[in-house]
Amino acid sequence: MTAPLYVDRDSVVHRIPPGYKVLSLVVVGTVVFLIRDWRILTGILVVVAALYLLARIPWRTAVRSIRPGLFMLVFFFVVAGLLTDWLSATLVVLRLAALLLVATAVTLTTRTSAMIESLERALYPLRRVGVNPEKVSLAFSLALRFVPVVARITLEVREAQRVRGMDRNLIAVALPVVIRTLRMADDIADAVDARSFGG
Amino acid sequence: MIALEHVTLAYGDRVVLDDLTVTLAEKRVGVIGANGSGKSTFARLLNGLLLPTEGTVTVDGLDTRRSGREVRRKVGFVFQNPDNQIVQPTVEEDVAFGLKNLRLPKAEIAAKVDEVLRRYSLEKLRTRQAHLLSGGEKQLLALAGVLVMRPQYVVLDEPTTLLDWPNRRKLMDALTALEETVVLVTHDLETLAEFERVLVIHEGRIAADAPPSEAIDAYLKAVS
Amino acid sequence: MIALEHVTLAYGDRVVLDDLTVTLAEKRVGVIGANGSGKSTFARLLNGLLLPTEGTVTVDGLDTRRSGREVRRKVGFVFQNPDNQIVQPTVEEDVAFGLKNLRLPKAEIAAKVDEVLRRYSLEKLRTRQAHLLSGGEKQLLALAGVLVMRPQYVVLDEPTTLLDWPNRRKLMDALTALEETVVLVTHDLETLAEFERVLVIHEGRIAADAPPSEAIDAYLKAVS
Amino acid sequence: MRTRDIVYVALFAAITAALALFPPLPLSLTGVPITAQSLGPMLAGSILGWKRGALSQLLFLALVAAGLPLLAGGTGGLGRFASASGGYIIGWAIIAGLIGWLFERLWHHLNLAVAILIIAFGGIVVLYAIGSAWVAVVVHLGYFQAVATNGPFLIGDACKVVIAALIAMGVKRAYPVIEPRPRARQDKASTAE
Ligand SMILES: Nc1ncnc2c1ncn2[C@@H]1O[C@H](COP(=O)(O)OP(=O)(O)OP(=O)(O)O)[C@@H](O)[C@H]1O
Ligand SMILES: Nc1ncnc2c1ncn2[C@@H]1O[C@H](COP(=O)(O)OP(=O)(O)OP(=O)(O)O)[C@@H](O)[C@H]1O
Ligand SMILES: O=C(O)CCCC[C@@H]1SC[C@@H]2NC(=O)N[C@@H]21
Ligand SMILES: [Mg+2]
Ligand SMILES: [Mg+2]
Repeated sequence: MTAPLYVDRDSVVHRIPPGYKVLSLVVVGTVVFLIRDWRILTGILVVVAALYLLARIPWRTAVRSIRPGLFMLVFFFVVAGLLTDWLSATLVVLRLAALLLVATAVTLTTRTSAMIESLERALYPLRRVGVNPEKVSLAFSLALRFVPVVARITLEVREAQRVRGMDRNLIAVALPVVIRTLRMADDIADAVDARSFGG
Repeated sequence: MIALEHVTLAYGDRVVLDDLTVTLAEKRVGVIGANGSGKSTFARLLNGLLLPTEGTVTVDGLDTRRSGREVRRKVGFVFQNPDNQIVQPTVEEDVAFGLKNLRLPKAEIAAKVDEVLRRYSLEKLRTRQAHLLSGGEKQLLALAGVLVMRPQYVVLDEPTTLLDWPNRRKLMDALTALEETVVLVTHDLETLAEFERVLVIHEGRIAADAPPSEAIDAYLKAVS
Repeated sequence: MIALEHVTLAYGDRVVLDDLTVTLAEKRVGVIGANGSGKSTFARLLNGLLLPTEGTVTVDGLDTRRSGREVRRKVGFVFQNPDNQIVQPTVEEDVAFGLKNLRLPKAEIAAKVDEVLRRYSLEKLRTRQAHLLSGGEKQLLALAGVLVMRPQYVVLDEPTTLLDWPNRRKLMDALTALEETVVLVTHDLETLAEFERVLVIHEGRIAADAPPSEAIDAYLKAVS
Repeated sequence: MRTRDIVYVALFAAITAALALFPPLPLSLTGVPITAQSLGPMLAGSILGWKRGALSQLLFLALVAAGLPLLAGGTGGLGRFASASGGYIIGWAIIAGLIGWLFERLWHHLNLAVAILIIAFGGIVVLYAIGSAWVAVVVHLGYFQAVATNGPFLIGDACKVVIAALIAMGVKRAYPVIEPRPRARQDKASTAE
């Protein structure tokens, strides 16, 4: 389930450094909320849609990625339309659609690892105020490692309980899972230290 | 009697056990094999914790696929890693856990817990936090928690690895004294000396099925 | 040389080790004792993972209390449960972890990782998810992750428990081949045959400190 | 932060992620699903305290933003922040901190009832307030109209609050993290920066 949402293609959009992509997302996000002309907004939307072509994202993938947002757009269009007027409803939806499309485009064209790396690099200046980049990157890699482990431990605890005659009881599973994972975390912290973490 | 018929087990597309057919009816069956050969996988199939990808596993005629619950009540299971088996905060609560699930009366639970704690020298630890026990102490606890339920079959996945010598002896004596059928997965070849039958798992199949000394020879030959 | 002076260790108010004074200078030191006697606790003191409640532990003159970091660089540690030693998603990343912490150049890290993976037959597994390995595979990985850092002392807490015979042999051979000082906690008395010195921990103290056969006799007498 | 704290932070980020395995119910019309995942920040705060709790959820959000499908239903990526869910998921980091802070303050006066109150305050009152504010801003809805769209979440969230409180109290008894355990206190000396 942790297969990234990234779509591997060789395109101009893919090659833009992640930092710039996130920056442009912020810019687009701000700009669309300042514009009140539906024609300009539509123009932006078209440009953004063109990004998908440029990035050579298969359109089925694109649709699948934005589908959860589509229902939201329809709903808000109706609600805003009924509560105010259909022109402002259109504005609301165009803005949101542009924002959603840009954000999704960034995700589809940027490797997770590249994104994490540039995030770590962005945090680097914060070293002065006590943010240790090595610790940040350890936190990332441990979190990734733990996702399946938490799932596995849950399974194992459930197995152990089933073996002893308890079939389904949410709390009875969740509490030992949490304790067991905390215990594991303590041991892992020892193991990390034992391997000279932090120099 | 536990019977496997044409059992195949694959994780994703990696086949770990390939078309096994075997019947376990003896009182003491050992299972040995190299690391990663599929012993734990085999053991989990016996009580329906894992269901075969193909084929059927039956315990006294009950299909693990359809009668999981009854099968698990018949077949006790002691896991390789005792950590995963501790499900309650303190030692005595943990031992009582299975009995509570069987809805036994309180007095009976207390009596059984007392007895099993005594039998496995866990009395001194009874109010201790189970998660802070030493490795061997946890393993004894895991064992006590299962045996207290008096299952008809006991499957043990490397239960002696963390035990000291007296505890190991005690465990083996306890297994020998059991009325129940015991299936023991182990790397500790000595513990199998008095077993009736030993299976060697190798490359997805049962490479040998014989009395201990013969099976051990086959195993050492297969892995070297 | 690792030296303990008047070391007491208590968890809360339960004293586990009581006023130990001992110096470890031999190349091969074994540590044995009953379950819960305090072996793992003793081992953790040696590289500063635990600090003594009273007394001092020094490694080549460095106090674990003050120079924790340098001490941990000198003293590698292999834990009882390999699961909790895997800190990175894949096998090769996990082996590289310690080297990265030492800030070695990339090419050097890659070369060392290659070599150690080959030495412990982990090559085929290099891109596999570390947490999906079998018990024995994990234990070899844990060992590789520590030895790749070339510590001067290696403390191992029951590292052979989940291994099959060839792997156990491989591990013991690896230990024998090491230049480094080895402190091995184990219940597997046979593995100690060629050790120079064996400590027996019993009731918070060192009950015997002698060559293997003598120490093992003392241990078996103490626990029975 | 000690190594141990980093591991805890990573663990609770992973626990929130693992909660995505419960399938979401897309009942809500705004596109914000009913999900089990907000149990994650409730647990993080009440078990780890404010700082580690909040960081664990920030870490989780960073992983989602980086493009991992860690939200219920296998979704994720920056698009989710731009959707109507954006306020809620950012709120997770805030309420983990808030719940954690209250737990630390009231640590010695905690019982199940107090725990339920704290978690309900953070996980329902404050989380809805934040989530709805975002909804109101992006769709130009009146704030109270936006708050009204939270109706369908109430039953599920009440269950999560009780579950989180039971677990938090269980952990407090069996393996407390917020108040340093003896062993943790000892280790502080060795791994403190
Ligand atoms: N859940 C799983 N998903 C994928 N692969 C798995 C899973 N569990 C085990 N495996 C793989 O299946 C093979 C058999 O595993 P199993 O645990 O049954 O071996 P084993 O004989 O018990 O080994 P050991 O002696 O080391 O305990 C191994 O290669 C292991 O990596
Ligand atoms: N963190 C802890 N808090 C409280 N008690 C502990 C803790 N760790 C260990 N103990 C207790 O201290 C005693 C010694 O534990 P230790 O793990 O050192 O034993 P051991 O000799 O390694 O045993 P084993 O052979 O079973 O591994 C045990 O009784 C154990 O329950
Ligand atoms: O898009 C997502 O997956 C995140 C949804 C956020 C859901 C919020 S959290 C509080 C409230 N309770 C729910 O069950 N859902 C919403
Ligand atoms: Mg196994
Ligand atoms: Mg130990």
